[in-house]
Amino acid sequence: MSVTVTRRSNASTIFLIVALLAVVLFVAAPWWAGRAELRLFGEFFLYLGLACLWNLLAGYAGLVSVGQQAYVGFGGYLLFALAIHFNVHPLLIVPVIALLGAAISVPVGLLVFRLHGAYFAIGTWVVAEVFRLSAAQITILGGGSGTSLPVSVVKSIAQSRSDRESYVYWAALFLVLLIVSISFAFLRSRQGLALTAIRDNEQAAESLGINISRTKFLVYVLTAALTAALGALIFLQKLRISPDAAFNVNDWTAFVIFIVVIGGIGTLEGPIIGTLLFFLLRESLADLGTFYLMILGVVAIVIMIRAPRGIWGFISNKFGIELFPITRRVL
Amino acid sequence: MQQLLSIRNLSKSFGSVLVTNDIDLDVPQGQSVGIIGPNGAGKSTLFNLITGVFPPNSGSIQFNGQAISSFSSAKRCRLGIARSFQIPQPFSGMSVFDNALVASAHGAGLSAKAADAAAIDAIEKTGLIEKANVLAGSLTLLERKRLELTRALASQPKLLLLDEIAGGLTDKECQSLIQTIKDIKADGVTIIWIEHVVHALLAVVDRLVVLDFGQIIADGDPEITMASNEVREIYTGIDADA
Amino acid sequence: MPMLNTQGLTGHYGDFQALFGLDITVGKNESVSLIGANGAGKTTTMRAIAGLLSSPAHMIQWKEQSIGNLRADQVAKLGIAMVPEGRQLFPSLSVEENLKIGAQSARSGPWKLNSVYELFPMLTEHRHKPSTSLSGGQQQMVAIGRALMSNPEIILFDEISLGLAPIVIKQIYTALPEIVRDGTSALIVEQDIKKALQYTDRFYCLSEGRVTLNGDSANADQHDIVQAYFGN
Amino acid sequence: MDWINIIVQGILIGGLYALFAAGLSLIFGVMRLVNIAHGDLIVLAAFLGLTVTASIGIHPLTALLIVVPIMAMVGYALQYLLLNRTMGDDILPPLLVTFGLSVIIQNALLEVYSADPQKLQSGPLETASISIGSINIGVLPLLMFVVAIAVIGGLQWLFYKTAIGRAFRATSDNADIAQLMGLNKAHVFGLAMALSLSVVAIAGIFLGMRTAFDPASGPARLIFGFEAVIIGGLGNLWGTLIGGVILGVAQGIGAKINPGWQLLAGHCAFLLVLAIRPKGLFPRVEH
Repeated sequence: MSVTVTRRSNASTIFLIVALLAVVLFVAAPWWAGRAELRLFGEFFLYLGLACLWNLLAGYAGLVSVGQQAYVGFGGYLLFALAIHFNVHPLLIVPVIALLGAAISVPVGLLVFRLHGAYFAIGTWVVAEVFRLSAAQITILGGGSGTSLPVSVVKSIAQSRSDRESYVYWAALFLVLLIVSISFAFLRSRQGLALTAIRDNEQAAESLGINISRTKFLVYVLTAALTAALGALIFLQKLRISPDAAFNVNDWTAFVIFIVVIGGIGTLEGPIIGTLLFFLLRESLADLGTFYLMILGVVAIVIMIRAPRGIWGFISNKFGIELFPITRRVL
Repeated sequence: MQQLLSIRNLSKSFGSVLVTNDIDLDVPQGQSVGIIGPNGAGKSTLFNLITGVFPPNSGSIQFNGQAISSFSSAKRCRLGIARSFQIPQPFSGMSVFDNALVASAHGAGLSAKAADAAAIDAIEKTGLIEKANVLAGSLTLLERKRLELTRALASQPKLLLLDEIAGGLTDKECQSLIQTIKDIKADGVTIIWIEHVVHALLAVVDRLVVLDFGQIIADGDPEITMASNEVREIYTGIDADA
Repeated sequence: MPMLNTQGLTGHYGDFQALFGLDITVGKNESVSLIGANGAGKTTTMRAIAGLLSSPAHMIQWKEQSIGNLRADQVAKLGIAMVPEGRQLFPSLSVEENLKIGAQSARSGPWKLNSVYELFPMLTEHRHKPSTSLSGGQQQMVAIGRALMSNPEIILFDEISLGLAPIVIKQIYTALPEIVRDGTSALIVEQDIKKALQYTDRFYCLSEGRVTLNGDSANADQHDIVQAYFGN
Repeated sequence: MDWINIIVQGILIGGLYALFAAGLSLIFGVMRLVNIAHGDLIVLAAFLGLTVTASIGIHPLTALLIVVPIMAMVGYALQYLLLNRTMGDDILPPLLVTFGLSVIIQNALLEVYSADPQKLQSGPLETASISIGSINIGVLPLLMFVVAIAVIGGLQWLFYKTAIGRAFRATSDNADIAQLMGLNKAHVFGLAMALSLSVVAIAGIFLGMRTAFDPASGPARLIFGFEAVIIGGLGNLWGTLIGGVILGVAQGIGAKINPGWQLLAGHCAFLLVLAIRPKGLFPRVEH
């Protein structure tokens, strides 16, 4: 009996076509969208990136971090420091920032991996606080009140404002496509197979030859690197940075967690759906101010209790579809 | 004779209760050993010690001439020790094929194509091929038990530890399982099999070990051991070939 | 009149069905044993009766009251106590505290700390030690004492002699008549068929979640039981 | 002399941190729950104190008589109605639900009380001090420290000498078996959370008397409490007090060197302990 192994399905092929069309549409956005829309799209991509990474970390590796703002802020501050003091093109140093993010995450990871479960969560938060307080001590970057990107640096990206905004937008789009592709490729790889096994049953995974702590550490470092890159772009879009904004637990972790939980944790599709819904809610309820945040909290709690696998979990359970073809099918 | 597994003075206690009491056990390459004993005799604990789920209080374990007591479960699996769990532990959110692939890719360390082939081979051997694309979480208990065997096989073990894999099967299912295990044995895999369904065990094993209170109280030819007084005392009223 | 009976009791763990319509009866003053191979459903039956596994209300009747849907703590207060498999003492509690917590349901009756110590005198000297420092046999005595402290009308013994030394098993069975007296009934899971038949009035043999044989222990036929045991 | 003074003040503030930590440690001990909203509940208690003192004009310490029972009831209801649904082997649901609660409480406080910093006025107590040699010891910090010792001693007594403490420990060991003994798990957990929030109420009132607070003050309090727990050793209440003291002293020393280093020094002390003794300085001895 001869068998072949494939991962394609009709749903995934249709999704691939739709996704490619969407990418083309978004690449062309600077020509058809207004300034405000472009900004919104850019922000959407950056949140989508953060959500994908947090999902990889918590949903697959079981590392529930509430301190990822450490890497967002680290990336942002590094961008400002390198661009201001070394006079390099801000977009070109983003890959360097990712590498440095990976480098700093190794000692941090060695420390926080000594804590488990919920204690790991708060431990990562403490680290983010240490980063924030340390950033406030850096007087050349404005100390506690922060600093703006000098005009000369801003102009070095592009002379006209619209060009500049387009470049930063494309960079965000490129980075999020990269993150989604990396997550996808990672989950399809051997390491991804191991990670998915760990998600489902650690004891069995260990007994089948998977080195659990090494796999988790690898994911921690990978997500730290890419989160730092996202942080760099977030503050390149904002053009201003301060410790409180850069290391903000609500903006860079709480919202991201809500996105992933609402969308569906432990799936690649969940963060996309969650980010869409988050922006829909935000755009329609933003006038409500604090009430909007309370509603978001309530929705997340209700979903966690009523449908812990989120919206995508519900859909995939009901229709058995997979947009990102990860599961191998034997034919 | 080359001993594949060699256990010396192995002891393990939980609190003040001694669960494994100074066990010595040698298993030569290619042998099939059955282990019986009442509930709580320490059978599963012995497996957990061999696979490194927890460390022993004292004693040593050698596998293929190598001391493995300090190795993690994962490393022991990569060396060639595979097990099935008494209570199945499937990766519920992954397909049956992916479950097996975890074992062939990581446990056996095979590369892409070879891992696919080994996973499919294991699934075919255990008769789960029809369910290859089904999520493991939706399998019935019997299929989950087969999946345990599938994964263990896919990791290309030298030593296969089976923990009550035949419990709860119907007669027909049990016969086909026995045949599967005989085939595995014929491939040269060394097997240690804990089982309450004694007739299934006796159909396969070359040697029978009886555990009680964490100690080996009988060890030898299956038929002779089953007929011994020690075993009769433990299994009063239950006829071995019933 | 039956004190406790199950009516078509079913039991599930997730999507796996462990019990298929069990009818079991225990009368006042009666001791009844449940025997059967591993996975036959003995422990599931015990857990369902004790309320650790929720069932439709009518499937378990206690003195003509439907209790299948009650929580374990509510069942305990009705006078149904359980000695769980593997003792399951509370490791952070001393021996005496383990016994005291058994009296949590505050039922009155003959069993108090003193009477438990009289039943198992060797526990007295260990009363303030952590329960984990005891031998398996002593732990089983604490587990039994803990169940008695609630002054139950029926005690469920899950794997009463599991992993215990023969001499301890003997001590425990010697104490059984003392325990099962004055209107207290017992339902006992025992893997040793001979002991089960010797010490109980009636037996049920389970196989794959069904009763395959039952009757008076005194008249039980060894061969029939072996047949029923494996469900062939 | 300066240094001795700093250490003494650090020790005293450590009492407040131990109060933050005690409630956290307690619910972790009983039900393995880490409450991310713990700090926000402390701030909620402080605001409740503010409302009570302002509306009926009583001293904050007297307000404890009202705030403690209210917080206890909030705790019981919170656990019984919401958190019990999240308890299980998976750590994610309780973590995320309490994280959601944290966001809800912060924003609700912001809506009701605005972002302005507040303080509980405790009159002459604020400035009263005792001089020992050249060291001035504030009566309020001293009172806080004494209360912290009393609260921890009280919890210790409750856990090891009373029937409810026995029920807490039994449920913590094995909730199913405890249920067989007639203990309703949901109720026991509710009581544990009620007790935790009673301690939170005391911590909140003292926080309000000692420093200014606003709706966003919660997370930092959670982190201080958490650090005290880890430094002291999981499951050891007296260790928690020492953890709080170490944190307080480290912060004092940091602030003395450079005002910007106060919090940083505390976090570094925590990370140092984590690096050297991950189980804390005084881990509970397993039987």
